[in-house]
Amino acid sequence: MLITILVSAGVVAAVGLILGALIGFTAKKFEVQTDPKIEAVQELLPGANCGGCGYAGCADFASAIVTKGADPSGCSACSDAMLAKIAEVTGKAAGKKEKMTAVVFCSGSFSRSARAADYNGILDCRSASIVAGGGGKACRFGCLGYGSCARACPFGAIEIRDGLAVVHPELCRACGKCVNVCPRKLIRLVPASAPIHVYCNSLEKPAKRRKFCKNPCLACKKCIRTDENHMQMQAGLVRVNYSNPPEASFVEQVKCPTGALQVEEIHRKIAALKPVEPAPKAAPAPKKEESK
Amino acid sequence: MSEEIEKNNIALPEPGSLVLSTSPHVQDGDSIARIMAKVLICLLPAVAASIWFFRFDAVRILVYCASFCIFAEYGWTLATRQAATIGDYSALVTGVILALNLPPGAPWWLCLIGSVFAIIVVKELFGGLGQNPFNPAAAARVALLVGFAGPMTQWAAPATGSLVSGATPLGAIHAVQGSADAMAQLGAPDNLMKLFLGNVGGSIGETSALAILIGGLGLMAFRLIKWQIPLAMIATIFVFTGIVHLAAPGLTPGPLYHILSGGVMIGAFFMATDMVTSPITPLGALVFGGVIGVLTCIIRIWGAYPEGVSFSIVIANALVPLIDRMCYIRPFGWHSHSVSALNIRRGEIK
Amino acid sequence: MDTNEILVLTVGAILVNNVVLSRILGICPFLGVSKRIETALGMSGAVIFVMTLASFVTALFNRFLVTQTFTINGTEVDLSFTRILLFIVVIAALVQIVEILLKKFSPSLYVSLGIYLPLITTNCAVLGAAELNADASRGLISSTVFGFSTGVGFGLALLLFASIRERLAIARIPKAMEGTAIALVTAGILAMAFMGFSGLVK
Amino acid sequence: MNSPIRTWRFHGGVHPADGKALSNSVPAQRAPLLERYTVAIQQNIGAPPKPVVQKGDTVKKGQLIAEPGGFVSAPVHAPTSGTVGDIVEVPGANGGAIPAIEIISDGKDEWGSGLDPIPNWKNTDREILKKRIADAGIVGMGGAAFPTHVKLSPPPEKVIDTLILNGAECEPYLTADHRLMLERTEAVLEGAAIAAKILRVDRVFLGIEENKPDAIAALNEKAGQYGVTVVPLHVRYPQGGEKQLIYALTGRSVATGGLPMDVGCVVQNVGSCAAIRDAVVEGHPLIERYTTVTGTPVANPGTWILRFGTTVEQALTFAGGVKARAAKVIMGGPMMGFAQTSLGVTVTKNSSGILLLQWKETAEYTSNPCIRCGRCVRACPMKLLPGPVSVMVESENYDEAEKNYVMDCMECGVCTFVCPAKRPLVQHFRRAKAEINAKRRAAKAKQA
Repeated sequence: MLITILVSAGVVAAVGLILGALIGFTAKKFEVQTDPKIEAVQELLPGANCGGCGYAGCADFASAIVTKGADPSGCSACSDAMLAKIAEVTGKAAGKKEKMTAVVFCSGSFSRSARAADYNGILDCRSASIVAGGGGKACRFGCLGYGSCARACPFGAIEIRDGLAVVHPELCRACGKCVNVCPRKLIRLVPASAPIHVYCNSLEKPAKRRKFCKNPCLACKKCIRTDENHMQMQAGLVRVNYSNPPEASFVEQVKCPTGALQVEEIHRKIAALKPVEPAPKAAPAPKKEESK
Repeated sequence: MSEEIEKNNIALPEPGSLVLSTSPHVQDGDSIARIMAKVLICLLPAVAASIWFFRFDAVRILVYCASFCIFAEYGWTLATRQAATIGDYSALVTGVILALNLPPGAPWWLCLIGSVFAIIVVKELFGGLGQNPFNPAAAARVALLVGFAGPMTQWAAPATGSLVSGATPLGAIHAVQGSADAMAQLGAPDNLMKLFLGNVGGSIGETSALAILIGGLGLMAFRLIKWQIPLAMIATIFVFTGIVHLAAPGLTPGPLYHILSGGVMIGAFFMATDMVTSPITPLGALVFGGVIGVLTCIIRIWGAYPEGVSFSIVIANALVPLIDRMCYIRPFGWHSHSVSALNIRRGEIK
Repeated sequence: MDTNEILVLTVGAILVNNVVLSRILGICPFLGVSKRIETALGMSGAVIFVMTLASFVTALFNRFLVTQTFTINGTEVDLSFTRILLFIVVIAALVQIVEILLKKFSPSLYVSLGIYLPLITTNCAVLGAAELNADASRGLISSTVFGFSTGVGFGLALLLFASIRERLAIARIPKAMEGTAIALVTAGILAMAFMGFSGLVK
Repeated sequence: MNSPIRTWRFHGGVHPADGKALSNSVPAQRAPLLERYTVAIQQNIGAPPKPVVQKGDTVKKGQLIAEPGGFVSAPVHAPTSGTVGDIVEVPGANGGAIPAIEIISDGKDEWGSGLDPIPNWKNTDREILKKRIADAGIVGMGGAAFPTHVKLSPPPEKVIDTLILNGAECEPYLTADHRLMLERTEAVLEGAAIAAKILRVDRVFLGIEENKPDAIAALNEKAGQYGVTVVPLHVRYPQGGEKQLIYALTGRSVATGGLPMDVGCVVQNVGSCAAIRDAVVEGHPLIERYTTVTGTPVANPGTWILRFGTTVEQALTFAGGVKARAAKVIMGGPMMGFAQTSLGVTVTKNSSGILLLQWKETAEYTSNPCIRCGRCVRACPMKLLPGPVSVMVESENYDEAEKNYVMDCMECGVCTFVCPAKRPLVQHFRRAKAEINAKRRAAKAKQA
């Protein structure tokens, strides 16, 4: 009995040893060099494959960081701690970056904007913008409200409230997907430290803006007159000067006649005045139907 | 201008109330519900035949399956908080086809399991109408055959006459396999006539080839099915069993016996042609029908199961995405023969 | 080893006792790499290759080591209970060596297969084929043919399944059923349909 | 109806209820002179024209007010005499706002185009005729608004042997071309003869659907003198699609991504032919067109001769307004026209019709899933796979859609017309084409 155990154990051990040696031999003999750093870096990256860095996913970006010397801070979803760790692996200095966030420059929810037509078609902004007129809202510059950006966001940071896209800055990692997907080019990445924004993107004649929306920026420049350092004109639109953003109390100071200049948190609440269905999940396609 | 309009009392459409959509702005008015209703109409001959041959048993099974299917779908939409979809009659169609595929002795719980499996597992779990890769009725029949072989073979003689021999025509094949004479006897003309009319044992709706053929022609007349599928399927079975019969007369009866017996007719016209689970191009439909035909013959002649139509349909359903990939159609103008035609014309001009 | 035996072996391994759909072996790669047809084909190729090779090598071990009885000091030693242990060791080592060689000599093939090769190390379908061969006491050639056919059966199931999953990927599957859940339901229905082939090989 | 030449049958197609009886027996009426016209500056495909008049200038009827902005561009002329007002924004038929020149009428309606009549065109140089057509601002009046002089200048390596006149008017409801061919038969044929001279072809076919027997009879009476063969075609939408018409008349199929000139054909709308004749023989630039104002809600449906710059609101007023509630106002026909949200849209060179539809007549789109019935595949005149492709687009798989030739889709709407699931297929394809074009542009920009 003992012999059986010993012999079988011996045989298995011998086979294992021989094969192990064989593997060792082939591994040594036919070795191919790869850089272990790439895998290390890839493990540190968030793995969301959002593409915000401009590479085809986290694995691609990791190899670019190691082999081509790409800047790890190109990943906007990475925390500073992670960046430091990546820098440790690659042996390069960690780049500093300012935390950015996406802002939808529109306050025209369904209940706060004029309707031009009953839109009957695919409930997706990019598809709707192809149809003459583009969606049901009268304003040609405002948020369409069909949630292309919300579906594009890999972090679920955008919510559609009453036909208006609202960004939750605490979830936003500034990957920029929504910026590219918005057919109206309403979304911009701005420093997250700015507490207030001008929620309007209209280049319509001011009289028409008032007709189409309850909170348009009429370009009266009251805010600019209040403090030129904080506010400025950009391509015909009044915008916060994001290199020197004002405090939240600036809104009180200005008393914007239409309320287009608003504190971010309050803007979100205004948009939530009439909450409708929860934001569409990141489904592959819009599925809700619109009846006449 | 607007003041003038008011003066002349000319009414104009109100902007703001207009509908905005892409072209086209008109439709031909057909809908999923109407398609399904037409399928139901085409099922009527087979339903009538089943009731004629199996009397109360057929009525019982039809009512059970139809209502269970409808309840299953309604319950699912209720549970998942979707808009009710029973209005498109697709659950009813599934229920009727499933019923026609059950033996006359099927107990109520068999109908219930089959219906729930067809509607919930095969259709709704995949996302409902249009998303299911497998035909619900065929998959349900397969599931019942595999899981409840006993109750699924509760054959009974039709109320109007006697059996060919054996419990079902296909069971008869297995019973006499090996004897060329017996096979020849099975393929005798009066026997084939019984099969054609449906005066034999079998599932309640599949016995009468005639009734199904009438309904199938109706489907073709309504242009609801691709005629390539039944054609290719029946032709393949005819050729395949024909060759095998000639090569080994003791193995299987002649091709006509195969086509008229079992689920070939109902499978070819009502189950294989399910538009959701069949290829979309005409060429693909031919290939699809051919695959079903070959698989059916293999299972019938050499397999342990006497009937292979449902199995074949489900396997061929699984092949549909591949068939769709292979059998694409070229767009208009893909062949540049027009350019060569012009070259000839150029010669004429000069 | 005549033609009839080969036919029975191949038809049996591909259709009747399909390794995935009937024996329910190798489910991990079956679910893992069936999202796209291209990767499914790559995986099928890798499995067919490894399974054929592994069947051959394990058959060798089986023939010359496991089924032999040695007499040491007058005691008969039967090694058959070490079979599964040995097979695991052998297959794992084999896959490792193949992987290293591939990486060296055919980097392009390594890139397309490489991800799947380590997966196959733990693929119970390969071990299953070897065990089935040993159970049936098949010879070297029959074992190799069986290994190859089992691999083809795996490839067939994987290809069918991948083509369906490509369609499912764009279907409106309920949220709760997305991914592996619906894949398992599909596999179940497919397996039931494959039961129709039972009895083809007696 | 017997056809003088062999005709071919294109794949698919549908027979929508044509609704032409509403307006096809009403003679075209000339619209009264308006006080104010807003003439869109860009009325052609290609480069936008540049305005050449200032606010306050006085202009004569037919005077140039915007010059072409390139070779593929067409000038715009004043619709009446008067003074130039502001450059204003008007809603465009395809959405958005487009700039337009305001012309305030002085009520005299005096001609002053500066173009001399060329009655003896038969002995005139081809280049002069071509230049006249360019100067008159003539574009394809069937819908695409492609400048006609560009079509008439094929590159020298292309051999053109056939001129095809498109009088099919396969769009339901529209009768503008029908009335034009009936009322201005000789103008159409003479214009065709001029175009044939420019192209140096002697094979001229006029394809016309069989549902216009009176126009066919009128054309046949005169066609011989102008060397035109009138070919009655089966009534089947989209018989008037360029590629379908070429195939029906010659059996040649234009390759995917190709142009008619690749198969030796040039296709002209009959309206453009009449405009060519007016420009050459009368010296009148293109300032007005036949436009059908129709639909069941319209009080007096009919065809009107409208000057460019007339708004939809004014055109509807001419037709007596509406007698029932209209759910849709469409520029063009029901199959390919554009739904409008504003009545301020102006009539342009390609406005073949203004169509109003009621609730019950309009298509209602849902987001139902594709049930793979294959009707769209049977109906598609381009032999595409609309249903499966739309599912690809729905899941934003544009590469796969491109492989399935979505770029060959001409948006005729046949698939959507027959879809029992009422899916907005055309919108899916427009989306896919827009995304793929954007991707191609990006790739090109990267290369450069």
